[in-house]
Amino acid sequence: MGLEDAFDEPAFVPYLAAGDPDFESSLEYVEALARGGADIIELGLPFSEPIAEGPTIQQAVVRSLEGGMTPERFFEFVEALDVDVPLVCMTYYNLIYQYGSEGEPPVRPFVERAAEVGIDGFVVPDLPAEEAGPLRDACDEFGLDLVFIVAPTTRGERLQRMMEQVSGYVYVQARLGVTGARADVSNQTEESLARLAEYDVPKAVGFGISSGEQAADVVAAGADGVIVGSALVDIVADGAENDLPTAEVADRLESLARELKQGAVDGAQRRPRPEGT
Amino acid sequence: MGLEDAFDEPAFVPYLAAGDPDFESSLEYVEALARGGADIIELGLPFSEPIAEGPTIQQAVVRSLEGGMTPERFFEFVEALDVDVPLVCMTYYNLIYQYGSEGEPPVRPFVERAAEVGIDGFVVPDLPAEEAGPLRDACDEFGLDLVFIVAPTTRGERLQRMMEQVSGYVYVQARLGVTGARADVSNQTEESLARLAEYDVPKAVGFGISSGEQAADVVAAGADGVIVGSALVDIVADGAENDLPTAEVADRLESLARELKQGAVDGAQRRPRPEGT
Amino acid sequence: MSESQHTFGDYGGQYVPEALMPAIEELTDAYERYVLDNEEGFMDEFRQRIRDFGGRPTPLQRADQLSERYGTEVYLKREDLLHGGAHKLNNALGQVLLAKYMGKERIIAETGAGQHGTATAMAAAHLDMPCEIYMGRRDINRQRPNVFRMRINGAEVNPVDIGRGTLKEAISETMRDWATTVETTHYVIGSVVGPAPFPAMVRDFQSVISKEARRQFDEQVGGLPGAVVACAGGGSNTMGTFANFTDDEDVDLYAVEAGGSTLSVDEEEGVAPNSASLSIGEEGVLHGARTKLLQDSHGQIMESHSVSSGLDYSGVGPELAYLVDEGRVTPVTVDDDEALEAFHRLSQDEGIIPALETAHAFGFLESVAGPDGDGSVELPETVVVNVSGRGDKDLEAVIEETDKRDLDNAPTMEVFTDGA
Amino acid sequence: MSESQHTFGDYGGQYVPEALMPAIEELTDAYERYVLDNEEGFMDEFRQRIRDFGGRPTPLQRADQLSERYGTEVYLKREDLLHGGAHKLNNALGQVLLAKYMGKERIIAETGAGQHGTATAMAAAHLDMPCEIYMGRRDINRQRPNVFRMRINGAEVNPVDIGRGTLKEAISETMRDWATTVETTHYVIGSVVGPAPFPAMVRDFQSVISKEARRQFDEQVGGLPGAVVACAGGGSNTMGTFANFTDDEDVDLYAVEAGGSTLSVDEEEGVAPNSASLSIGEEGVLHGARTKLLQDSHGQIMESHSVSSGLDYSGVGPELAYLVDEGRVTPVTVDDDEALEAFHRLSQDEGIIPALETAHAFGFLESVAGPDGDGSVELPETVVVNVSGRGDKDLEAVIEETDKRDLDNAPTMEVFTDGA
Ligand SMILES: Cc1ncc(COP(=O)(O)O)c(C=O)c1O
Ligand SMILES: Cc1ncc(COP(=O)(O)O)c(C=O)c1O
Repeated sequence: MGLEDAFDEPAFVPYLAAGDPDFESSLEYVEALARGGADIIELGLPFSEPIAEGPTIQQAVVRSLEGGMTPERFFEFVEALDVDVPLVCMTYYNLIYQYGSEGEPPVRPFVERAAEVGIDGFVVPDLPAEEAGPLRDACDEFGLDLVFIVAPTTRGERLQRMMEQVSGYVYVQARLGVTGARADVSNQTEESLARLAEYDVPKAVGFGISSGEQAADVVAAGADGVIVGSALVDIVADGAENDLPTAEVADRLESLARELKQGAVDGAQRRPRPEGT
Repeated sequence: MGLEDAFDEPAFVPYLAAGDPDFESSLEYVEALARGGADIIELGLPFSEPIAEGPTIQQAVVRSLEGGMTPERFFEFVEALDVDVPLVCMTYYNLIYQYGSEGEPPVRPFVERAAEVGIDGFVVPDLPAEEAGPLRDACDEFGLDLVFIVAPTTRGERLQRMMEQVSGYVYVQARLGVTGARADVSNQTEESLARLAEYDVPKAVGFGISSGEQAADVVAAGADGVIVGSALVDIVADGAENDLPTAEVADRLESLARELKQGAVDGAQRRPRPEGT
Repeated sequence: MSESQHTFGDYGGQYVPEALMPAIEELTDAYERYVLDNEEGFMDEFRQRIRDFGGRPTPLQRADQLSERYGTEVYLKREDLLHGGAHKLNNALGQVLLAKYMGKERIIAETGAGQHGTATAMAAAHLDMPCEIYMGRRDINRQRPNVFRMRINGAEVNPVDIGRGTLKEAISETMRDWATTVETTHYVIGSVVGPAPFPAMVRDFQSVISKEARRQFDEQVGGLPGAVVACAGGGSNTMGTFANFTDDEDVDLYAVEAGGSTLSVDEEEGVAPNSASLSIGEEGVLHGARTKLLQDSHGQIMESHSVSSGLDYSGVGPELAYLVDEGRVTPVTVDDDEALEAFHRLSQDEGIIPALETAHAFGFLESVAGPDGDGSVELPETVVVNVSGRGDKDLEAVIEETDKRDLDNAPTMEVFTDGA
Repeated sequence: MSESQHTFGDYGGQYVPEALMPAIEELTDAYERYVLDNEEGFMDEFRQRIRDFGGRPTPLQRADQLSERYGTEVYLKREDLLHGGAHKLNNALGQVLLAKYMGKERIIAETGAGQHGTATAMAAAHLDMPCEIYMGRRDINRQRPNVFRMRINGAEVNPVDIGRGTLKEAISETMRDWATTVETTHYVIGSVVGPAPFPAMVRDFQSVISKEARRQFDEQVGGLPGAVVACAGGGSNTMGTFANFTDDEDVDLYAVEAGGSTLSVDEEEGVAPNSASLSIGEEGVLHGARTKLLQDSHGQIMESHSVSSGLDYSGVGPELAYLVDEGRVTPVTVDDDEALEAFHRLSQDEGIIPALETAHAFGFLESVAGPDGDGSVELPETVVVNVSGRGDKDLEAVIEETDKRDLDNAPTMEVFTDGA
């Protein structure tokens, strides 16, 4: 319990959409990430309107939904996973809100069930701190973390409010926009990390990271971890499009994971030593 | 001189568009009408906007214009005609208005030239009595008649005004609408003739007459003559469309003319004898 | 009793088949009684309906970008906002209502761009009168959306196949219908053309444009504008926009005609590749009136041409011809290319998509008086331009015509042709 | 400082990606200062521009034939006469002007029927701002004239290929653009949906409809109408038409939703063959707000369907959801066939061709409250119906859809297919 612990050394936090492109393969892919060195895994529970995602993850969402993914299937997926890594559920608020039987107060049933299957925390891209009360309460009740995304535009009072509610880690959004792999790392990252320096919570940087080198740059800039989604989903997409054997796709995922984890570790070496040590 | 004289016995007044479908054939067609018994011939000088004509005569206008008809050609056509029948020029006012050289007052040059080539009068469908002053004056100067059309709707003051200006004959429009052959004779004819009874000018009925029988009916009803256009133009059109020999078309025109003239004569026999004779 | 205007100088009159004369006398009488003398409160009802159904008054709007571009205060009279999308309803509603007062049972009309037909169909539906519209085949193909609209409003649309199939032929054909049905039918003529009393009556219905514009200009700016500009086909929006300014000698009046592809004329073919009857036409008689016409040396009417169907007419209103001869109205021409450029300019700079007819009026600002002009016309400090209609009806035509040309300011059109 | 409305009962809120929150706070601040408090004379400028550029006030017109048909006084609020052809400009002009006051440099918007996109493109051209519009591929194909218009006004049109290619997808895609460009760009949302302050702000810009209608009704008829009717997609014309009547408990308010082909839902396919979120939707969170939604039992958003693109949306404004729960607004549905019939009825009987969206509001008179109704709703003595837009954009769609069906009052369509 407590996602913070995963950041003792520079953490590698991969994302995959659960059930992409199908239940069984997806299980193997997630396990491959664990083998590749993932410190935490973000598992996407697909929502039909993924407004924060770029084309890569939008397509993953479509594949997963077409494969029959539902919230209940998602929980079964988590139960079926054989990994020894903390798991974060990444989804949109409406799915959390709708879960449970008629008459039950919303939100709590979802969190309860998530806790039951072994989820350790949540990232909900369309839930800003202002609207997060009910989910924060339920997370507290069941001992789960609630991760918030800090955007390059998040400042002042808003940042403050978010930091009061966050637990586990903060997801530092490396640039404005939606998810998707990019060749460069934005200099907005350093500014964001600087703004967050005073807060004592692990900072994981995501949005656009696709290589070990980028991972190293980000960690060198002061991040406690890197979050990588689209670059990994690209491999799954390629497998789905070209009907590649599951094992081959899993191998490629594992090897990119390894590269990224290594990058993160290397990046830490390049950090300026704290003065006077 | 004086179209009135042509109405001593029931008159047959045919119409053809001059130059339809070409100059030479058209000469022969007009001459055939004369042979068939025409008492007066109305020669159409085609205008590009024949607003008073139905489809049959509209097409004749198109053929004649495409054959190169112009006002000057029209006068040459009249000069070239070998007939011994009074001729009426039927045209629209703009052609009369435009004729002549720059600087000359309008209307007069056209009438002068018409008189020169042997035209005896005019019918101008878009020139009501109210606008006819200049043309009436020129006709008086050169001794030509000016025929007006009396419509079924013409009554009272307007009829009066027209009757003051008309000479030669009045063209009694048998029905509302535009020119074109029809199977029946409208009962509007009798009403119109009754309205005109008090005026001492020949009454020629036109619009829709196509057979000897109709001609007889009209004359029996009190008309002094019948005007026939579309039924004759139909024969010209048929000849043009099917490339028939000119002589054959001329023969058909002559024989329909004969039938119509005979109808008019027969109709006079059926007139109720004036009481007391 | 008021006197209706029969002629304008030598222009005007009533050159129509005798069968129509009684109807025209009846109409003259009705015009004098109902329109000029407001008998039975006709004009009150008209004003109320043109307000509530038509959307009057239309705004007078300052055109911010054009004012800056030309260094003069440009004001737009927004007839494009009238119901149906053009000034045409002012007249159509007036005449259909008049027909109702006269006890007529059926409405016919001709149409070129389809705007007058649409306006008439709408007015007839509104006042519950059966309605038939004559339209040249070529115009039907150029202005399909308006054909759809007329049908949807319940009007019959009768294609006219004779001749080149444009407005001239449609008018002739409607006159033929009228000559047949005159006792029960009113012919709603669409511009300030035709026999008296039409030119004066249509002007009176349209003069609400300048009545409002004059008051609005005085309220918003003060005084009178330096110039007033309108496109001229038949001239109804033109006369409507000028009517209340003609007595103000300080206000310059510009009637912008369609220059088509060129002002020179092909006698041989009987075609004028323009519709500039005020600028290059000669006096003659057409469709019931003496006026300026595009005609050959024999007096045959020439086919006109313009990229805009609504200006594509060989004649023009007799009063306008008179005002040009008097020197009161200055006729100018704007050609097809210039009109299309003006269309795109107004759309992009002011957010108003004008009718192609209307675009000619704006072409004047650029191509005659403006940067592309020859200096013969200089714009005064304030100008009112009539936006006679909106361009929805012209979208397809504009795309096609723009595609053929190399215009500086045309938007790229791929999105129109992609993935349909 | 005034307080902007953040929630309506439990509905509303701000469920958006964090990256957008600062922009939304900035917007909230601007809304309060400029719109609510008229700082720097913002509202004065807005009112002047919506009058001169937009054509306000729009008339309130008695519908003579409908009044007779239903034995009740039917009045039409004529938003179809607003520049662009729908109520959409009230909001688009307001927001683009606000963006200008906020110092933004670029405008983006989503559009369904293309009316909001068109209005935004026009407003952006008028105020000289670059503009990009997102539109679903399916809607692009259904509403081509509006695509043309946006391009001609100088806007970029970005097709959205994801999903079924309608409004829902276009909104999602515009939010993605905004998340990327939020610092320089304002997202002009097209209805009373989205995160606070949009629902309250869009309502405020649209409330001019009921402000005028209330005054006009009192002037023309006296007192208050018995009922007010508007169609509801997102609900902006609806809220605009209701806003100044919600406190008058004696005025019945009817929100007419698209019944599509049927109200029953295909869970398996994730498709609701209607857009009746007020009538059959359930509470959830979409596009930034908590509201009533068409969703499956898992919370996935269902594809909606309606013959009219502008109503084809799975959500609805949160304030409207709230007013329905409170019993203040009665939601009713009109299906595709009924809407098409109403389209033809208004066109033929009143001479007004409505948008297909608008036709739903008139379907209510016939099919719910009128002769075809089940008696559950009885019309009071006076009814005001909002004519939210005109049907020019729908002509092709109507012809196609009419052709598929056996409607009593459809005009024959040969003239559309002949000799093209
Ligand atoms: C928008 C518009 N403007 C102008 C015209 C030209 O007609 P007029 O010169 O009679 O105003 C038309 C004719 O259809 C038109 O539709
Ligand atoms: C004419 C018209 N009416 C109504 C609507 C529905 O939107 P809303 O419910 O926001 O008024 C639209 C949307 O495009 C529209 O174009």
